[in-house]
Amino acid sequence: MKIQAPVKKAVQADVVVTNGKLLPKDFASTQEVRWCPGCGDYSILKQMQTILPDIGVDKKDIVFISGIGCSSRFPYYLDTFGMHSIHGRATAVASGLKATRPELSIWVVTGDGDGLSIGGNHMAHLLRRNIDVNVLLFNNEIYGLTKGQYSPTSKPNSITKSTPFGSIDHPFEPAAFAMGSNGTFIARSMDRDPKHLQEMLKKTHEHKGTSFLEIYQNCNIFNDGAFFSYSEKESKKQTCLFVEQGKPLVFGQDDDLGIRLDGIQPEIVKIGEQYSLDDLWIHDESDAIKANILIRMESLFPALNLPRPFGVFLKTSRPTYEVLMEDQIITATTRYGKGDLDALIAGNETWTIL
Amino acid sequence: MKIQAPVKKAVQADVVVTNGKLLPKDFASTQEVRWCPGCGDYSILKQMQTILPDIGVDKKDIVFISGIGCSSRFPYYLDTFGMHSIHGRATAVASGLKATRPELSIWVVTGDGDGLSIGGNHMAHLLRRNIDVNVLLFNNEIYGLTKGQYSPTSKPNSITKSTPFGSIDHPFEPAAFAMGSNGTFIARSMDRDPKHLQEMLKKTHEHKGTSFLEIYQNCNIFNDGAFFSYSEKESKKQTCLFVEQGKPLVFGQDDDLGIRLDGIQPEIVKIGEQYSLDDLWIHDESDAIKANILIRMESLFPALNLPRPFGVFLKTSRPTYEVLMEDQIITATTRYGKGDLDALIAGNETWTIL
Amino acid sequence: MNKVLEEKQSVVIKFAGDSGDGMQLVGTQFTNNTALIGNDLGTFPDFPAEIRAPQGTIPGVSGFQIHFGSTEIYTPGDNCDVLVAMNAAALKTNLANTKRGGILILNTAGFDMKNLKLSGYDQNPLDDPTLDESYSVYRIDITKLAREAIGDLELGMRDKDRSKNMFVLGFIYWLYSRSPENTLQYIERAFKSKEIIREANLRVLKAGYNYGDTIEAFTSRYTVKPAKMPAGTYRSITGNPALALGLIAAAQKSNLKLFYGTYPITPASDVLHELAKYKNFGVRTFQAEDEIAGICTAIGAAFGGNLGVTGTSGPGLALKTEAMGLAVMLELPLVILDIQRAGPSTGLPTKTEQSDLLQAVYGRNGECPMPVIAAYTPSSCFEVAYEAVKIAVEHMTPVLVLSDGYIANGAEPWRFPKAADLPTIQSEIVKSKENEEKFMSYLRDENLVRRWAVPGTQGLEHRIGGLEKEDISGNVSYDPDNHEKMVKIREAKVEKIADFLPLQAIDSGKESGKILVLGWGSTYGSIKSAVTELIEEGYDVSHAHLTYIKPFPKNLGEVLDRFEHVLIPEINNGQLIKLIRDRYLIDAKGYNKIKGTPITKNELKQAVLELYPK
Amino acid sequence: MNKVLEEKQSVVIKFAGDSGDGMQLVGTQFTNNTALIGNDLGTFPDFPAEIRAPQGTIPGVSGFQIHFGSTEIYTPGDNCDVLVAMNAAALKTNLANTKRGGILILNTAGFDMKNLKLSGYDQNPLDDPTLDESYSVYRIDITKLAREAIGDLELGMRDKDRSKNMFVLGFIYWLYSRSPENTLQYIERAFKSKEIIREANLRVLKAGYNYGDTIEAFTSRYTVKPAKMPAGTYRSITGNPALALGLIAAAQKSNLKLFYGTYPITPASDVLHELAKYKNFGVRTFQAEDEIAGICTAIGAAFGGNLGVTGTSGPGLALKTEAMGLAVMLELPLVILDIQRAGPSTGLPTKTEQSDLLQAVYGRNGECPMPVIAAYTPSSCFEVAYEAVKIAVEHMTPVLVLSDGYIANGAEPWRFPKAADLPTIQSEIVKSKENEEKFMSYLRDENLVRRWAVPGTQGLEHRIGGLEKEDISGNVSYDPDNHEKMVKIREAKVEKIADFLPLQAIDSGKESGKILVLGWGSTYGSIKSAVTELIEEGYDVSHAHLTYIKPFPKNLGEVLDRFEHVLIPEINNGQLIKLIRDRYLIDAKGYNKIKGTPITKNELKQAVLELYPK
Ligand SMILES: Cc1ncc(C[n+]2csc(CCOP(=O)(O)OP(=O)(O)O)c2C)c(N)n1
Ligand SMILES: Cc1ncc(C[n+]2csc(CCOP(=O)(O)OP(=O)(O)O)c2C)c(N)n1
Ligand code: SF4
Ligand code: SF4
Ligand SMILES: [Mg+2]
Ligand SMILES: [Mg+2]
Repeated sequence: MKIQAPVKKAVQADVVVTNGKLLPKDFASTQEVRWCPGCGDYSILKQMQTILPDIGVDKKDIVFISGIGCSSRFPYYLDTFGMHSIHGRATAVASGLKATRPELSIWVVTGDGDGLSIGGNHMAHLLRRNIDVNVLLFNNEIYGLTKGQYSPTSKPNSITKSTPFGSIDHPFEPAAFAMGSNGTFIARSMDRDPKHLQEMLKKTHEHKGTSFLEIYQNCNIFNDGAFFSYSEKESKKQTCLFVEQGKPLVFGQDDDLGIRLDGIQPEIVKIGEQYSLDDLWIHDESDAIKANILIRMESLFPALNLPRPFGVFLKTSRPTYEVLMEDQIITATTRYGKGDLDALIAGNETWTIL
Repeated sequence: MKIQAPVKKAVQADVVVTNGKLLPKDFASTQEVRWCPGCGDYSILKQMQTILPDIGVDKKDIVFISGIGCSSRFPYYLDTFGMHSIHGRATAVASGLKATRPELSIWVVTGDGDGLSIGGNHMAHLLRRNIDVNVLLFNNEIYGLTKGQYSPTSKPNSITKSTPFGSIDHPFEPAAFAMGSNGTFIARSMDRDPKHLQEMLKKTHEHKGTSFLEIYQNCNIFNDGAFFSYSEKESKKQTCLFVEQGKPLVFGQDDDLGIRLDGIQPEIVKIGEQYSLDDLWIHDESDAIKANILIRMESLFPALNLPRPFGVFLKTSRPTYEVLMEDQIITATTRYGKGDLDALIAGNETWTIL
Repeated sequence: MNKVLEEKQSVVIKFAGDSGDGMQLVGTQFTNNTALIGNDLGTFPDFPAEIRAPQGTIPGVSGFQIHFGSTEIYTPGDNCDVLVAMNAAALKTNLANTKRGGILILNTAGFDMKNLKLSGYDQNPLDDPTLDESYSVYRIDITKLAREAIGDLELGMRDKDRSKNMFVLGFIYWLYSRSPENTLQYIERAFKSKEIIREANLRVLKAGYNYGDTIEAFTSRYTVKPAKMPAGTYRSITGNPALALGLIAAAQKSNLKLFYGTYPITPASDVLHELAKYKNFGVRTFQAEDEIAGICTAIGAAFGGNLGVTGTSGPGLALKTEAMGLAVMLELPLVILDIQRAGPSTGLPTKTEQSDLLQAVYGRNGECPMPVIAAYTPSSCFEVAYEAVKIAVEHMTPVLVLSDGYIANGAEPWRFPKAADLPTIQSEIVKSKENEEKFMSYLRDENLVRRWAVPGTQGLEHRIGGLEKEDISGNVSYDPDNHEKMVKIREAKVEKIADFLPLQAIDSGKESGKILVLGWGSTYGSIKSAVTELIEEGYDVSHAHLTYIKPFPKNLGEVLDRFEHVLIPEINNGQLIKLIRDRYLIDAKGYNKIKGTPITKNELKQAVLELYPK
Repeated sequence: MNKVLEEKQSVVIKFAGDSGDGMQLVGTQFTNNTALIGNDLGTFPDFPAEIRAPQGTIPGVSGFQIHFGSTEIYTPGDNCDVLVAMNAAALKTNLANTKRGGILILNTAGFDMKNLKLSGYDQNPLDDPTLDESYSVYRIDITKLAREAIGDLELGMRDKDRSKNMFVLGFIYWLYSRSPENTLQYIERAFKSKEIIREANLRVLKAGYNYGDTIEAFTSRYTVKPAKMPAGTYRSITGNPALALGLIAAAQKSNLKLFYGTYPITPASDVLHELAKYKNFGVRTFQAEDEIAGICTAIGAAFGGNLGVTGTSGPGLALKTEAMGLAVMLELPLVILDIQRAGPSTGLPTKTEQSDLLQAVYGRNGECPMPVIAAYTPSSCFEVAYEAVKIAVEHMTPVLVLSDGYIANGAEPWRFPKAADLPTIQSEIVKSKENEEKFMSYLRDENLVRRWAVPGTQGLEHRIGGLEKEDISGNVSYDPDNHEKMVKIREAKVEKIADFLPLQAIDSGKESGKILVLGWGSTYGSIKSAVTELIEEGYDVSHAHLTYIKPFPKNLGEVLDRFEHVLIPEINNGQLIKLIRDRYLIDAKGYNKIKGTPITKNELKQAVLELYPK
């Protein structure tokens, strides 16, 4: 292949470095970032660039795949391999890539529309197949790129461009959806808590199998403040429940409140008098029944005014699709020997004409 | 419109009868039924024809909509209105019909491939919208019509036409999928238990909102016996748990076993000595947390050898989409008056040239 | 007011600035004002793909061009007489399209170092004296003047600066001797509950207006007399709302409930936004989970006896093709709107193109004929949507309507019809059987049209589906001869619609001659302008514009035969031309521009002249 | 053995029975046997849409036709010399296609009252003496004879009756003087672990064979000499496995991992079934959740440097169109198989048709060019799949391969190539940058081909996507001129492939003359047979067959020009003809049959003669 190379500048030798020596800025592409000023996507990008040097994967082995949406512009801004595919299909593209290139670290960036509306099915099937892909679902409860229609996560009665009289759809709860699809890793974080987000991104990376991380993201143009009660200092301690493996469920202005499980029924208790920390629900990522209660308790017990959980809700293990696929290839090759093309083409019954 | 009517036989006056006076055979169409002899679909058709006269809906107001698959031939065999649409989309077609014709009784017939593979997304969105449609998912854990590929519900390691070395996908649990999609009615029955199936079909009909009924169906050609341990006399009492509202969870050869909830942990207990019926888990359709445990307990606690539940797992109520839609129309019409077309076309600012 | 008042026949103004500068609002307000005083007009809004592309950059420039006059106007104009540039990037992007001798109004605050750098200017063009040689340049610190007008209001600086677009608008009103009344009213309405913002906008608008009077720089003001348009009542309209109105009107006239099942996509989403407002017209909008569900819900609604409509743009149409095939097989009425944008794939989502035509005509599996009709101006969207419903319902078929981003967003005056004057639509939902024992769902009338029987009708219970149907009975049939028969019937049925369509007319020029320019869709205005001018210049050129692409008008072959040459201009790489060459075996030539922008009048004139026999 | 041995040049046998009667197995076994003795052959299996359509009914009839001979065979034959009918419905369906004077072998057990009623016979045709006037009729109670042969085996009656197809096979082996050896071996293999069933099949096969010897009824036996086929080693092959083999071969020769992402659909599923067997060739099959995921996973695999392939039939192709557009924009290698079936919509899923051609060429949003090539015989599927990979990889483009249900399931002898003799495939995955600072992902070589850079390669990090790309850099670009340029480049790149393709040749007949029959796809055999015969009969007719449809071979225009008339036969309503008329402005005529079945030789001869200048 002859290439007419128009750029004749001196070639910079590719310096072989491990990411440990790289800096966040080494992961920034030359493309100008084009989100609205103030958009929550900026913070997510920043946290991503911050953790990437530390995840122990060579830059060349990292791939970001997205669909369409404001969120899906993400890959353009990272100097890794990337594909900005079509609406809703990033999960499918990533599945094919991972199935053939298991050694790559593959991230899917999607939105509440991209990943749960048009792309909901591929998402569900990715989760059940447990292909080792890290899914970041930027949930801003709105269609940003198309200028403000409600999405499958928009609150009931949302007034948006397409619902001037209020939306009538009952929203998905993304974590519950992932649960129902037999996901093995389900977590939540938010754009405005950089530390927590970084930690969640790392855990998302670490999990072997499909990791589903919902990230609350403020769209300051079309749905400003949708998550302010969780992200802003004044209310955050009251409204958020940050769960950690092996730790009791504690929240409240002075970490004075806890959640107890009475049978299958959660309840908020004051820590100190009647209940000590030991009486509280101790978070166990590996317990799917509890994870399900955690995920759904707010919507199922609206009267209790429960806080919204953040953190890793579920982390269980199941063989990944791509490993099983490789295993079958190896087993078959061991059993039948490496395929002989001539024998294959000839098949079982041949005859010769002289 | 002039019609060239080639059929000149005497016209039979349409006798106006309510279904109460109709018989199952009045619901049979003239089309010859074309499933393989022995297929479980026959029984489902029969139970459907049996209950239809009794559901209190005029035959003319009943519509069956299906996708593509053996199961999806169903509408052809019922003398109601029907549409055999395209693969995976019956739920979407039904949504549009119900949204505009809320008075109709609309049934969707789909398969494990049609409804959960290609059609999984529309299924999930139908469930969250809670459109009052009755979904019958014929689960035979195989693609019947295309002659035997594995489906998203096939057991791991299934040897099928497309997986000569065994399937490597982890299957969906249909009820869990419906749960994760915020379904309001989730139930399971099987082709080979006519009485139970009839009862479930009736309950499916009665529920206001999307009803999701999974029906185990034997494909005797490509997946024969997939559910025999649940359907056949010898094992049924041991392997099946028939749940009923307000009743304790009892099973076993002599109804001697029960299930207890220890916190969130199910366990099998022997009824009689240590535990009485009152100690057992009492089924409550309205409890989503319990329904979720019921649905997932077998797969989450494989060591316990739990029986498979049948019956109505969840039945909760939420406004249906089509009612909310009608409400908005009525409210808007009351507020702004019935639309005046001339005013609408003219808009707010006009000018006249003389 | 001691300025000279100069009369102009027609003027092109371009408002350009950052996407945050509010130029679209200025454009729309000026358009309404222009319409109200009775000018003919055409507009072209042009915005970046990003919601808020980076401030100050070239991709961030948002523009609105308006062409208005006392004569008939068919396009937004090739080049501008007046360019308002709110920053350096806006100047850079638009200067080339501004007429030599034209007016430049430059916001000096938008030419600071940062802006210059972002827009790639090495030197500040404000300081470039050669600019003044070619243009009348007005350097105004609009940002500062706007701020000053509202210095005392309790508003953050960002909110204050947001009002600067009103300064521009006020000033242009002054320049064109207009009363700003409609905009004042608009501000009152729009900010009813936001007193301070309302006050700010009102004041800045007035400040802009007064600025014209007080400064000495401008020596002339202009006036454009009302156009001599046909008598009647007019409004201003853009293409997408016109589609929505056409559908609502057709629903009412056909006594059907309108159901719109769709998924948002640029530039089609506005049809959804518009329809969603009219719940008191019984309109049901359904924002589906994807395009496939969009069309399938519409098919479900149609099966139920409603007017099922779905709408999308190219990538969404690609997703709908399988279901469009189902609709063809079901022979149910359905309308599919495709507001085309530049492809392939995601392409240039906010740019216009006519490149879905072949997909519309041929893009389905199997032999799958479907009428295709195309809107050609913003207001024609109303007629075409109406006509699509009429065809769909009267001929029991899905109908595909093509529009594009250019007419979807472009505005023009519209002498709108009275509801009573709209053509009748014969929609008959059958109530009972004819003399037939079982209901024969694929029995047809003399136009090959089957009956529409809907759930809820006693005795008409029947099943339809995507498998081949038996002629007459509608039962599933695997019979080979029946299949061939049905394929031919479906084709014949669509072709038969031509019996009910107007014959192809010549829009401008003689009925026969040297060159026929054959267009379709949004090139109408450009072709019309170009051909009109060429005729005035003495050339033997005519213009015909196709609304009906499948089926073609019955006389199209004869019309084409009457010309020595046929030129087919398209905003694509040549699509209609393929259909024409195949069908009529004439050596038609194409003129193709594929830049995401309309073809200009001058480009077209050039193209015609190149083909013109020497 | 005292029967007359009559030699035949070619014979057509049709095995027909209920879908449960095992006729497909009989056909396949007889085909293999025929191939092994060195006859040339062509087959046509024809089965109902239902898995087990109702027993005894017309729609339930399953048939297998084989045409074999000592001369070259191009089709499964128009009419049969021998019809085996296992029941009344099978006779009813096939009698019309049986030659007068032919042999009827009728299973009397399949003509009881129930069967007669279900197949709509008022009178038992077995009792109809006129039948014997036109045919040599053999009434045999096959069911009973088979049962008797295995009366002592411990098998249920249903299982016993299942073996009756072996009786037929044994008898036909006898009739055509064949050794049943290969089938005996097959039975040993297939029922290795099911002893009783194995025994039953073996016995019944032999019983059938011996029956011929013992009864008096048959006065002749037949023999068909081996065909004079080119020297070489042969095997029997059907189209779908040939596609699979072609892909695997191409993957090996190009050193790429084969990934097949697909969703089952008739008649394409067998490609998946076949590929899934070859894990030891490193083949990865992915049964996706739908067709969209099927192609998207293949795109993902291609991005990763693998040979990404997806396969489907018409309705599935409709669903893949959006993603095909993405692949065009990404300029990644990808192969898309479309095994066509009769449409529109679900249509007739088990019947053949060529009606996806226009969808393949035009069915995408925007200007979206993609090479389209078509297989024309079962064995050509191998070459065409191989060639598709070669084009895809060497030109960095998705390639669409058209096959159809007829060649997918039809068999023929195949002189298969040696792996070493297959053309080389230049697949280069770029390992490092050229002299460029940043990797320029849309830099092209002299054939307009960009480089394939895959994740895992240091220094080549880059992003691609569906938005318009900037020439050379591959960055997102909204520049109008760049868009036009890229649209033209994408088109030019695909057209340039023609430089690497063989020129269009004449398959039969002279290089110029009165009539050219221009075909594509599965009509090859019929056209070849018809034209060969016409030439022998003295007519001036030639045949050319198109494999490359986009781009057309460079000399196609010249070839067409050398003939007075061009006839284009298609199993559709006229699709290739549209492309030809548009491109070459010639008044080509179509011959179209849309019955879900192949065009026969005689129909074609008729069509040519009608056009033949008098
Ligand atoms: C097939 C297709 N349908 C529709 C669109 C239009 N579209 C682009 S992004 C989008 C939704 C964006 O919402 P979300 O995924 O939540 O992303 P956000 O912009 O909010 O980050 C839509 C509907 C498209 N590009 N392609
Ligand atoms: C778009 C499309 N893709 C694929 C097919 C082929 N197809 C028909 S039915 C089917 C799956 C059937 O499985 P299921 O839904 O479980 O139904 P069953 O036959 O088992 O009742 C498939 C893949 C099709 N008809 N259309
Ligand atoms: S529209 Fe919303 S989500 Fe999109 S870039 Fe702007 S702020 Fe962010
Ligand atoms: S293939 Fe299976 S599911 Fe289909 S009709 Fe036959 S037995 Fe029933
Ligand atoms: Mg969003
Ligand atoms: Mg199934």
